[in-house]
Amino acid sequence: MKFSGRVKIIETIQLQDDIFKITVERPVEVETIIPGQFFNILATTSGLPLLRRPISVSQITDETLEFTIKVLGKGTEWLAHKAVGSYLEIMGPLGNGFEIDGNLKKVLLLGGGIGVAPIKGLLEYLSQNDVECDSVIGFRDLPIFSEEFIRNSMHNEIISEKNSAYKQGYVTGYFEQLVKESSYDAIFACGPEAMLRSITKVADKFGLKLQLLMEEKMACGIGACLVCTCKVKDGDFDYKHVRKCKEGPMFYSNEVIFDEA
Amino acid sequence: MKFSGRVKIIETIQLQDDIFKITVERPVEVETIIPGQFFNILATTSGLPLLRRPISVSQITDETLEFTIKVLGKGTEWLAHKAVGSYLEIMGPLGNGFEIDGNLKKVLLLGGGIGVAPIKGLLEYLSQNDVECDSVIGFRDLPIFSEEFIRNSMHNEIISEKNSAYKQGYVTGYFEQLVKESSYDAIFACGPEAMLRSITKVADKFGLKLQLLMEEKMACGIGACLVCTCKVKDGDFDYKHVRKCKEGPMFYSNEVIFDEA
Amino acid sequence: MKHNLKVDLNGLELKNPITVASGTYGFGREYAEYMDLNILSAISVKGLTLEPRKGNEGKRIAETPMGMINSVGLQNPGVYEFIRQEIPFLRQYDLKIIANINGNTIDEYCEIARILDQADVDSIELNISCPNVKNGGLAFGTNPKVVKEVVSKVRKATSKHLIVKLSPNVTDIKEIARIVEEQGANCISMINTVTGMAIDIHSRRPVLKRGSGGLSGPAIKPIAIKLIHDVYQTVKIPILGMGGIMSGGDAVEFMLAGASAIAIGTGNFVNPTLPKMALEGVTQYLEDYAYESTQHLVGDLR
Amino acid sequence: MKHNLKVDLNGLELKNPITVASGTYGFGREYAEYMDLNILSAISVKGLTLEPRKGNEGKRIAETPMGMINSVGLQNPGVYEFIRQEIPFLRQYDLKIIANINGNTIDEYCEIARILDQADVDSIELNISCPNVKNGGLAFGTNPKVVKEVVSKVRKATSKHLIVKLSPNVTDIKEIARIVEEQGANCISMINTVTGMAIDIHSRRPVLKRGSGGLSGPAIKPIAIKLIHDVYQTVKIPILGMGGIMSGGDAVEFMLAGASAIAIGTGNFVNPTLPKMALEGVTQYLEDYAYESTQHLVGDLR
Ligand SMILES: Cc1cc2nc3c(=O)[nH]c(=O)nc-3n(C[C@H](O)[C@H](O)[C@H](O)COP(=O)(O)OP(=O)(O)OC[C@H]3O[C@@H](n4cnc5c(N)ncnc54)[C@H](O)[C@@H]3O)c2cc1C
Ligand SMILES: Cc1cc2nc3c(=O)[nH]c(=O)nc-3n(C[C@H](O)[C@H](O)[C@H](O)COP(=O)(O)OP(=O)(O)OC[C@H]3O[C@@H](n4cnc5c(N)ncnc54)[C@H](O)[C@@H]3O)c2cc1C
Ligand SMILES: Cc1cc2nc3c(=O)[nH]c(=O)nc-3n(C[C@H](O)[C@H](O)[C@H](O)COP(=O)(O)O)c2cc1C
Ligand SMILES: Cc1cc2nc3c(=O)[nH]c(=O)nc-3n(C[C@H](O)[C@H](O)[C@H](O)COP(=O)(O)O)c2cc1C
Ligand code: FES
Ligand code: FES
Repeated sequence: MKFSGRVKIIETIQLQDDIFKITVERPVEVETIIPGQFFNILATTSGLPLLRRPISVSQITDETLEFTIKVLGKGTEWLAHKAVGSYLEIMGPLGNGFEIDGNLKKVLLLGGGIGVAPIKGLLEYLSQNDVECDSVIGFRDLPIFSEEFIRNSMHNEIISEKNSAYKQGYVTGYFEQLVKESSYDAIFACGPEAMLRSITKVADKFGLKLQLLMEEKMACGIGACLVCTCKVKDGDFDYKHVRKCKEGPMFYSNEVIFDEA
Repeated sequence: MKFSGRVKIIETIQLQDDIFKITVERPVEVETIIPGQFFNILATTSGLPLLRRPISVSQITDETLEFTIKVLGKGTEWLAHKAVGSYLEIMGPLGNGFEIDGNLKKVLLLGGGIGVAPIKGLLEYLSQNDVECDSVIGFRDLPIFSEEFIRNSMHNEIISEKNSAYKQGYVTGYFEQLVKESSYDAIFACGPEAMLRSITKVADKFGLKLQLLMEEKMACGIGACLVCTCKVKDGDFDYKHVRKCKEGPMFYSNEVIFDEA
Repeated sequence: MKHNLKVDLNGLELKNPITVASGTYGFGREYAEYMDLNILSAISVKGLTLEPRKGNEGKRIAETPMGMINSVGLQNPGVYEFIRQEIPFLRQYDLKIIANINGNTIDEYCEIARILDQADVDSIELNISCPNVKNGGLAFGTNPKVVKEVVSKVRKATSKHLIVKLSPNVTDIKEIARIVEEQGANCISMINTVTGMAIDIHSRRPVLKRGSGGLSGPAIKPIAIKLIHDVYQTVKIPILGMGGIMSGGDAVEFMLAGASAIAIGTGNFVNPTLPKMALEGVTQYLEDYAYESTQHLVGDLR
Repeated sequence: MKHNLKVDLNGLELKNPITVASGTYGFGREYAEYMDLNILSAISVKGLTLEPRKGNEGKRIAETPMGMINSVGLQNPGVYEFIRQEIPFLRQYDLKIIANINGNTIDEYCEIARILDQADVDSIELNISCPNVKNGGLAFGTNPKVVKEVVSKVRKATSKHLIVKLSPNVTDIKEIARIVEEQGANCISMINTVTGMAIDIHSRRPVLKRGSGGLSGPAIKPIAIKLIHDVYQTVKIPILGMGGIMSGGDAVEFMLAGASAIAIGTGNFVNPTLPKMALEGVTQYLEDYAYESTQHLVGDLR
C-alpha cells in the first residue's frame, strides 16, 4: 500500500508575500522519494475546494518533507495558512520524478518562478551526491532560495524580469549561452509552460534532451481518471496521450508535443 | 442602513464539549438590540457552507455581543473554532425579539437546551431592569449558564433528563406547576420545537399567551426569500404564512399552528 | 476611463448589467436596508400570480453542497396588491421593474399579462418553469408545443417588453429558445432552478415537505454557463443570465458565455451587498482588459 | 449484529452495496495501491470502445464549486486489450466486473456487447450518454426512440447481465427508464454527468479545450437524488445510484431514495479509501437504525 494519511506541520515560513515553505513530519511508511515526485494534498477542512492539490517536494530529509507553495487560489491559500501543529492529508509520493543516473558528473538545473521549488530539492540531492551543478533560476521579481542555489551550485545565475538588483532577462537566453560553453550529462528544468516550451526549442536546436517537470490540473493524481494528459510522440508520425501524474510529471523534452501558445 | 460587516472575536470560551460562548466587539453602527433578536453569520472562509447561520444574542453590552453556539454541523463547528482576534461577517440585529412591556413586574422564563442562550440574554436584561424573574431551564445532560440563571432569578429550576445531580423531568411539568402557583405578567420560552409545542398545550389550557422564540433553517434571514415560514392563525378559520426571520422569531403561543409531530 | 455600462435588452434599457433574480429579493424592501437599491439596474420581483398565494406548507429549504433547494410555492400577494403596494415603493428608486408572472393555465398567464400591461412595470418575465398538471406534472417550459402556445398568447396580451425565463430541466434548450424567439419574446432569462431533492437520513423523510424543489447557487453555475453558451449560439435576442453568481468574476463569466446582463439570486443571501460588489468587479474587469463597454464583453470568447 | 449486506441487482449478486463508477477508477490498478480492492463489490471499468481511443486533446478538467467537469473523451485501450490485460488483473480480487461500453453507432454498441458476451465479465453497462451525431449532437440516451433501439438491440446481442446508464440531461427521465425496463435491461445505473461548462475569464476561453464536459461531484447530488427517486417510483428493476457520494451518509441517502447499490466516482479522487469508509458508514447506519439488511433500506422513506 502506498501512503495516504495525515502528516503534522512542523513549521511554516513565509518566503515572500505569496510564497510559503511548509515542513511536515515524514511518515515512516514513505520509503523512497525521488526529487520531482509530488504529493496530492487535501487543501480544505470544509470540503471546498473539492479536489486535492498536487505539490512537489522541495526538500526531502529522513525526518521531514518540505513543500514550497505559491498562493494562487483557494487551495494554496488554505495550505499556506494552515496552523503549525495541525495536520495535512497527503498521498504519495506520486509520479515519476527526475531520472538520476548514478554516473552523473556535471548537470544543469533550470528553474522559473515557483518551479524552482522541486529544482531546489533536486539540487540539494545532487550536491549531496557530489554531482557538479550549474543552475539558472528566473523570477518575475524577487528570487526565492537564492542562498540555497548559490551555495550548492558551481555556477549560478539569478535572473529577474523586473528587479534590477538581479540580472535581467529570461532563463532561456542564459540556458542557450551555457550549453554553448559547457557540456552537461543531464539538464533538468521546471517552470511555467512558456519557459519549458522555449527552452525545449533551444534544446532541440542543440540536439539536447532535457528532463522537464510538467504541470497540469489534476484530480486523482494517481493515474485513474485520465484528466491530466500530456501529448507525447508515438513513433515518428503519431502521438499518444499519457498521464502527467503517472507517466510524468517528468518528461523528456524530445518526447513532448506542446500545445500551441 | 442596517449593519452588515465584520466584527472582531474577543473571546471564545468552551462551556461544554459542544457548546461555545463567543464574545465579539459590538459594532458602533448597531444601535438597539432586543433580547430574542439574532444575527445572520457567515460560517466559512472557503465558501462552504454556503448559507449564513442565524444565531441569537445571548448577552448584549455596550461594547460587546455574545453568541452561545452549540456545534451541530459544519457551520457551527467553524464558528466555534474561529480564532480569537479574527473577524466574523455578521448582519443584524434581525427579526422581532421578545416584547418587553415597560410595566412588567414578574415574569417566567423557560429554556430548553441551546434555547437557554437567548433566554439568558433576556434574563440579564430584565433583572437589570428590576423585573422579578422565575426561570426553568432543562437539559439533556449538564446545564449551561446555571450560575447566571440562579443569580438573576427569584426562583429557578434546573432540570436534566439524564443527569441525577439535577431535578429530573421536563420543562413542561415544572411550567405547569409554576403557573398553577403564581401569576406572571409575561412568560417567555425558547427551546426545541417539541418543548414549545407541549408548553403551548399547557398554556392553552390555562388561557395563557407565551412569547415563543422559534427556529427554522434560514437563507436570507431578512424576509426576502420566504423559505422560513411559520404557519399562524388568520382569523378564526384560516391560516397564513409569515416569516420566522422577519415577523418572528418571536411568536405568541396562541397564534402559532404547529406542524404535527 | 469611463466605461459604458449600459445594456439594451432589446427594448429594455438598463444602466448597468446587474439585476436581481426573481424570488430572491422580494419586492426590494428588505435589501433596501442593506444596500442602496439605486445600484441595481433592475429587479425581477417575487413571482406573481393572479390571486394571492399562501405558498407551500412545511419545510421549504434544504441546503446542499454549494447550493440550496427551495420550494416556496409562489407565496405572493397577487398581482393587484403588487400594483397597489409594491410598484410605488420601487418607483422611489432608479431601477427597472420586471414583473415575474406565473399561471396555473395559459389563460391565467394571459390575464396577468393583460393586467400588467396597464401597470407601471418596465418588463414582464414569463416564468414557464411552474409545474403544469396537463403536462403530466412537468413544467410548462419543458414541452415545446406548450411553450409555443403560452408565449404566443402572452405576446398578444401585452405590448410590454417580454422576457421568457427558461427551465434548465430539458433535453434540448436550443429548441425551446428558438420557439421563444419566434413567438416574439424580446429577451430570454435563464436559468431557473434545477430540479433537486435532499433526504434527511435520520428522519428518513425528504428534507422539503414537498419532496423536491429547485436547486440554486454556485453548484449550478457550470450548468447555467453551458446552457447560456448554447442559447447564445442559437438565438439573436439577448440573454439575462443567472445561476450561482457570487462575484464580479462570475458575472463576467456569464457575459462571456453570452449573457447581456446578469441577475444575482442566491448570492444575495450570502452577501447582501453582492450586486454592488459585482458591479465593481465587472467595471474593474472592463478596465483591466480594456473593454470600452459591457456590450463588447458579451459572448466575446476567443 | 451481523448485517446482511448482500444486494441482488436483478441477476448480479453483490456482496455489499458499494461499487466504483466508470471512468473514475480506471481498471482498478492505481487504487489497488491505496485500498484493498476486495472491499469493493464491483468495479465499473473505464468506458470501453471497440477500437483503442486516444481521447480528447488539450485541457480535460475544470474544477467548479463542489464539482468538476471532465472531457476525457473515452480514452481507453479498446475492448480487446481490456479482455487481454485487465480482466486477468481484476480477477485476482473478489469483485464483480462491470464493463462500461460506448459506441459511435448502434451497430458498434452491439458488436462490443457481442465480444464481451464471450468474455469473463459479470455485467455490461451500456453508457448511452455519449454524443450522437445523428441525434444532432445530443446523446443517444436523450432520445426515447434511439434509446429503445439501442437497448433492444444490445439486449439481443448478449445474454449477460445488462445495466443501462441514464443521462440526467433529459426532460423526462421516467419515460426513458420505462423504455429501458421494457427492452429487457436488468438494472439501471444513474446518473451520468450533467452537462456543464466553465470559462476562464482571464484567457477568455472555455477552460476545457472541448468547450463543455460532464459535471460530477457533490454539486450534482441533489439532482441525482431527485432523479433516482423518480425512477424508483417508475420501474421495478433495481437502480445502481451515483452522483456526488462523499460519505456513508450520502450512500444511505441514495439508498433511501431508491438505489439498491451505489457507486463512488469523483469521491475517490478526494479520498482514496472512500469506498471502505462508505461501507463502514452504511453498516453503522444499519446498526443504528436496526435494519437487518441493506435491502430493507432501499426506498424506505416514511
Ligand atoms: C506535479 C505538480 C507539482 C506542483 N508543485 C507545486 C509546488 O511545489 N508549489 C506550488 O506552489 N505549486 C505547485 N503546483 C501547482 C499547484 O498544484 C497549483 O498552483 C494549485 O493546485 C493551485 O490551487 P489553488 O486552489 O490555489 O488555485 P485555483 O483556485 O485552482 O486556481 C487559481 C488561479 O490560478 C490558476 N492556476 C491554477 N493552477 C495553475 C497552475 N498550475 N499554473 C498556473 N496557473 C494556475 C487558475 O487558472 C486560477 O486562475 C504543482 C502542480 C503539479 C501538477
Ligand atoms: C433565529 C435563530 C436563532 C438561533 N440561535 C442559535 C443560538 O443562539 N445558538 C445556537 O447554537 N444555535 C442557534 N440557532 C440554530 C443554528 O442556526 C443552527 O444550529 C445552525 O444553523 C446549524 O448549522 P450547522 O452548519 O452547524 O449545521 P447543519 O450542517 O446545517 O446541520 C447539522 C445537523 O443539525 C440539524 N440541524 C440543523 N439546524 C438545526 C436546528 N435549528 N435544530 C435542530 N437540528 C438542526 C440538521 O438537520 C443536520 O442534521 C438559531 C436558529 C435560528 C433560526
Ligand atoms: C428562494 C427562491 C425563490 C425563487 N422564486 C422564483 C420565482 O418566484 N420566480 C422565478 O422565476 N424564479 C424564482 N427563483 C429562481 C431564481 O430567480 C433564479 O433563476 C435561480 O435561483 C438561479 O439563480 P441563483 O443560483 O443565482 O439563485 C427563486 C429562487 C430562489 C432561491
Ligand atoms: C473523470 C471521469 C470520467 C468518467 N468516465 C465515464 C465513462 O467512461 N463512462 C461512464 O459511463 N461514465 C463516466 N463518468 C461518469 C461517472 O461514472 C459517474 O456517473 C459520474 O461521475 C457521477 O458520479 P460522481 O459524482 O460520484 O463522480 C466519468 C466521470 C468522471 C469524473
Ligand atoms: S490526475 Fe487522474 S490520471 Fe492524472
Ligand atoms: S430566511 Fe429569507 S425570508 Fe426568512
